[in-house]
Amino acid sequence: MIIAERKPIDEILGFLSKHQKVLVLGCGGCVTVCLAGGEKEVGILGSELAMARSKEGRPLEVVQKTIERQCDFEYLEGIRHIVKDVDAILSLACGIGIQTCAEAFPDKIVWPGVNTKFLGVNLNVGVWAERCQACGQCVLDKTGGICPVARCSKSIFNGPCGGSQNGKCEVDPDTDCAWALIHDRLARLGEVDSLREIMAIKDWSFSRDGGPRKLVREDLELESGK
Amino acid sequence: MENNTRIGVFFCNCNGKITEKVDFEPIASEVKKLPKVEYVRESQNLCAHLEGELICKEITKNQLNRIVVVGCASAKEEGFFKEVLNKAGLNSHLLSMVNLREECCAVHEKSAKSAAKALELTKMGIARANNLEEVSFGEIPVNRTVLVIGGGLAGLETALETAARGFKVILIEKEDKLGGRLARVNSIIGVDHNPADLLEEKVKAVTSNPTIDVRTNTKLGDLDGNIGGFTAWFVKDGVETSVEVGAIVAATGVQTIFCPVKYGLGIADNVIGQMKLERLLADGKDFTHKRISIVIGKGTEAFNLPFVIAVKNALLLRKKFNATVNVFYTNIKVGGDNWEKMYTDARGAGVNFFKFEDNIEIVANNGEIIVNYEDPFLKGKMPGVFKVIADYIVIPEELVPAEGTDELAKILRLELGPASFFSVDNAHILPEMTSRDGIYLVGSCQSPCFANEVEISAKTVAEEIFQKLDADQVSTELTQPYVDATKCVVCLTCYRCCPHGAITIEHGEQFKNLYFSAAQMNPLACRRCGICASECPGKAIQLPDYTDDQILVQLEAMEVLP
Amino acid sequence: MSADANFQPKIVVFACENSGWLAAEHAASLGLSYPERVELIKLPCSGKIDVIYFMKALEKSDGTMIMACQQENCKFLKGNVRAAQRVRQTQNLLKEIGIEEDRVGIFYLAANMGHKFVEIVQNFYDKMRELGPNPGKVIK
Amino acid sequence: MKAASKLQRMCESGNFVVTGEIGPPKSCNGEIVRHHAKMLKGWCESFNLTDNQTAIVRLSSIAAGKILLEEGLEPNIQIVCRDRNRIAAQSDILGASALGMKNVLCLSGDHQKFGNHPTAKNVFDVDSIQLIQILDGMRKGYFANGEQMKDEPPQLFIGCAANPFADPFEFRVTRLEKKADAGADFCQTQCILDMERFERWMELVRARGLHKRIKILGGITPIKSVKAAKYMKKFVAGMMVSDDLIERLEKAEDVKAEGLQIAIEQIERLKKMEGIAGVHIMAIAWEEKVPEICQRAGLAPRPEV
Repeated sequence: MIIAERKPIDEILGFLSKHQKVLVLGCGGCVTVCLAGGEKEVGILGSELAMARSKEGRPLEVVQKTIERQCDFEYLEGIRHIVKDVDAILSLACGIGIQTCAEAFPDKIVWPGVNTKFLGVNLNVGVWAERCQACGQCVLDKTGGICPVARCSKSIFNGPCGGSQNGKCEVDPDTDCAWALIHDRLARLGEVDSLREIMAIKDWSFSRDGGPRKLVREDLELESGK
Repeated sequence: MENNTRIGVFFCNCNGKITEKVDFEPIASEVKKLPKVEYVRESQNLCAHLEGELICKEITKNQLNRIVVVGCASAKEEGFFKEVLNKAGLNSHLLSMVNLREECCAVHEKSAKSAAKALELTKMGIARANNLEEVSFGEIPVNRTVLVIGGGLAGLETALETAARGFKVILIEKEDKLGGRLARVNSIIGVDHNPADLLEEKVKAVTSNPTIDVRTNTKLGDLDGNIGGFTAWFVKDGVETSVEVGAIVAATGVQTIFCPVKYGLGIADNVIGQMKLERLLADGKDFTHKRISIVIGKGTEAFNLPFVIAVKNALLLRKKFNATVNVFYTNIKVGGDNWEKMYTDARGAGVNFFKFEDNIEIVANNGEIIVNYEDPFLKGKMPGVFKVIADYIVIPEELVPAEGTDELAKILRLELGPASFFSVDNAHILPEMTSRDGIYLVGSCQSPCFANEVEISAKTVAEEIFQKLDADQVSTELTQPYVDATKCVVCLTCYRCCPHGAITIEHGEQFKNLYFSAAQMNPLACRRCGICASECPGKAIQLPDYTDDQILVQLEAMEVLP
Repeated sequence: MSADANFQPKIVVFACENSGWLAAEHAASLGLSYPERVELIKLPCSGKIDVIYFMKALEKSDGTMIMACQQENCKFLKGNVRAAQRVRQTQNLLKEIGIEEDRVGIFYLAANMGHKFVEIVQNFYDKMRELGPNPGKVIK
Repeated sequence: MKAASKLQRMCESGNFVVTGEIGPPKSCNGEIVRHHAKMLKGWCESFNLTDNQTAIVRLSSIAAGKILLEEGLEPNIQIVCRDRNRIAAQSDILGASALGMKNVLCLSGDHQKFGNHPTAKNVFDVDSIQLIQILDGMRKGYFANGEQMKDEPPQLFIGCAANPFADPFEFRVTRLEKKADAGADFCQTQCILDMERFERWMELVRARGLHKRIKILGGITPIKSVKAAKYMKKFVAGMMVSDDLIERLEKAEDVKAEGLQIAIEQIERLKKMEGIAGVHIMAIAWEEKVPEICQRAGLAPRPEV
């Protein structure tokens, strides 16, 4: 799941400084699940913005709405009538939703209300951790289900590096050393010898490094054979 | 219904107590201006029986469907007005009460300010009335089988008590036979029976009861569901089987750990733990004219049990064997249930009690036990170390929860309380109860307790289960939070936050969202705290009578002053 | 003290019906008194308090609080713990927009503490008087 | 096919090898490198030139290597994976080789978080083991993509680092083995401040016969103060400092002298240790003591090979 976190309020207030009426737009997808941009957060942020602007003596009218997903044009279509009457949209969706929103409403300013942080897991209420970097070519088969790309500070493939101590990463003592985890897990599974083999140089072209990625599955396309 | 909301506002001056401070007239005239307020009436004493009938009539006559009572709001009166609504054919949840008496009249003087507050409170109450919703009753099918975990005295008693109330019982015991620790004890305080006989009697009663299904060598491996509908997975010889049960009773008891090192002692025949002593006495060991030292209170102060047992056995050794018994104590905890008398009896019978603070030294030497201690009472007059020689020393064992308690707590989704026993330290929650309805505790797994308490505990739990699962269908008011599936993103936040384990994620076509799933609150397990509703990031959860709308409109009805 | 000596803050008290709410009734039965511009909203448990309730209350008032059962004595075990977290969350929100975080608080008491109820309310009221009007109130 | 660097010749000769280290300055002042070069000339076979060590921007290791060559010293170019992708790394190797540098030490590189540009983006296109593989391929005439070089391949003597003090302990030996498999010729270890652990590691190394496949140079760092020792023990990840060592320093009247003495004793011990090909002396900000250490440890004069 995509994990996001609300932007600092000063930044948001800065975006909205010239507006009198804004739509705070929540998303019912990942950002709701990670407690950053669902209906509840929309309500809280709406109230906070209204109070902050009242305090400045420049009232702000806040319209609130949360839709199923901001990363689908069809859902955005449904709020066109609301968007029409506001100066700008503050989107609490992830980077994908914000862009889709901007694309759907080319004449409206769309401000980002959250920082999209990573693809991760919800360890407990209020705790999230990164798990995937969407590198495009999964290596979890070789690493005992623990991703060195996302979870090693240096994304190395033949770790652990010399900074691994007591299972922790030198970059942050609160972070597990991914390679220590990989080693221990494979040892537990009796597969540790597989680590004696040098993992080959990665083909990063499947990753973002190959340029913006696009997936087209012709077998699924509505108008096939084009 | 929303479009034809018709609100009736009933003022009660509480025999003048309210109007003494607040004039109703200006409030009533303001209230009449409010939309949807169709009826306003002032009364001297609204909770009088005749008034109730009158309200009924007016409701029908004016087709009112929301009632606001402006007066008081105590639980008793609320019950009365709910009855009235019921009689008038209205759902009892369509009532909003404004507490002018306690929140305004009793605490403020008559003034413009208190008048303003009274008006505002009334407006808030009316605003809330506008958003009230009906709550229906539901018939919940429940399983009337009770699972008892643990075949010791507590488990046996519970099985018998619940079976006696018409429940089918499954009693599981991880060992190969029933009995638990009772088999190892010589005598029980407050019970005349010989423990072995008592045990035999109980085991017989249980095994001969056709409604009690005893399964030995069996452990609980996993658990799903909630009160009235648990699925329990048993593990026996590595094989898993599942059964449906309606309630679960943990009766897993306590274990003792003999730890002579704590007293500076090693293992020796004359260094005895209290449990060992019980065993020796039961086996008929002779202590005639022996010198016996008993130590109590060094780190065992969390519970009464070790103190009472020490006194019990001191008295027994003195009386039965005419032994010389010296009890060294830091503290004597014998509060409750006639134990104080036992202590007095022990003194009377010639048991010596010596207090020590920190300074005690116990040495085992050539079959003799030497206790060197400083007496804090005599310190002033006769300072120095006293030396007492004995043939035996009896020390208390550590009391810890039975092996596997941690694991069981995880399976039952319970948090452990003080000293890792099951009972939580909370004045609202009886020792038999847990954070989850349908899961109960009997005996020493709560925290170490006495045999006679076990029986009471078992009865309490059996009665509680009977109250909750009195028929195959349980009728209950569905005041548990409800979920708007279109907003639920099944994020598990509520599931993780619920202190009562009352939430499950359910799947089905009826949930109109992308996942065909939604969180659901079990009406029997939910305790209506509303924590889930406030945590929900999608605002999908609403607690009846306290919905967000009902609360936020009250705030909206407030006047803002710069 | 605020510049305006006549300033009378408005306070919204959310009260758990197992403690704060009953304590208010107890205070009434004891004949105690407290400032008029303090208004109660009943909740089934302090755990029902929502950050949005606090925020909406502060759009209208000068201060708001939740009255909860004594620590480790919530009837629902975790309600007052969650409530404390939500107070913290609200305080963070206020702080970041430059509004005094003391305008929201959590107070623990039992049902039979009428005096404590009045003491809490009065102290909070005095505190709000000191802080002066809430600059974030939203007047429509 | 392998390079004929002096370091390689020494390693192959069976003599006890000594390497040193020079940290390039945080400026373009090449005279600083030159000064160190003059001071250390002749005391070691080869000198490591660190590559933006601890992620702090410094004069390039290859440029510093060029200065060493001018002064008649043999450089050992360090190259980290943090700042270069496989394109830049290969290009730099070709460049260094063109300038006459033959020893290259491949490292992952300290994370930028510890340096003076913590907000930088790191590269880590390949890791240190993969970089060794690339270099091994280059000296055989192939680029990393498998393309054959049209011209003479660079002559390289490839080094790596090993840290016996990081975790998981046993796997540290496996990792050295992977480096040997990748093509590393020699290995310089993390500085040894816990000899007992180092010996246990060497036992495992010998058990796998690794010392016969890769030349192992023990890392030596003379400690200047008790504070420094304690700091390293506590705050530097992957570093172990034995309590004995700290105690010895604490008891010493002249801590610096004691630090030197310990370093010298360690060298003596390493000389006798089976499987140790030499020492790598890292006298951090204490380069002027290298001659003294070498002298007293009986490492001077260096034999000619």
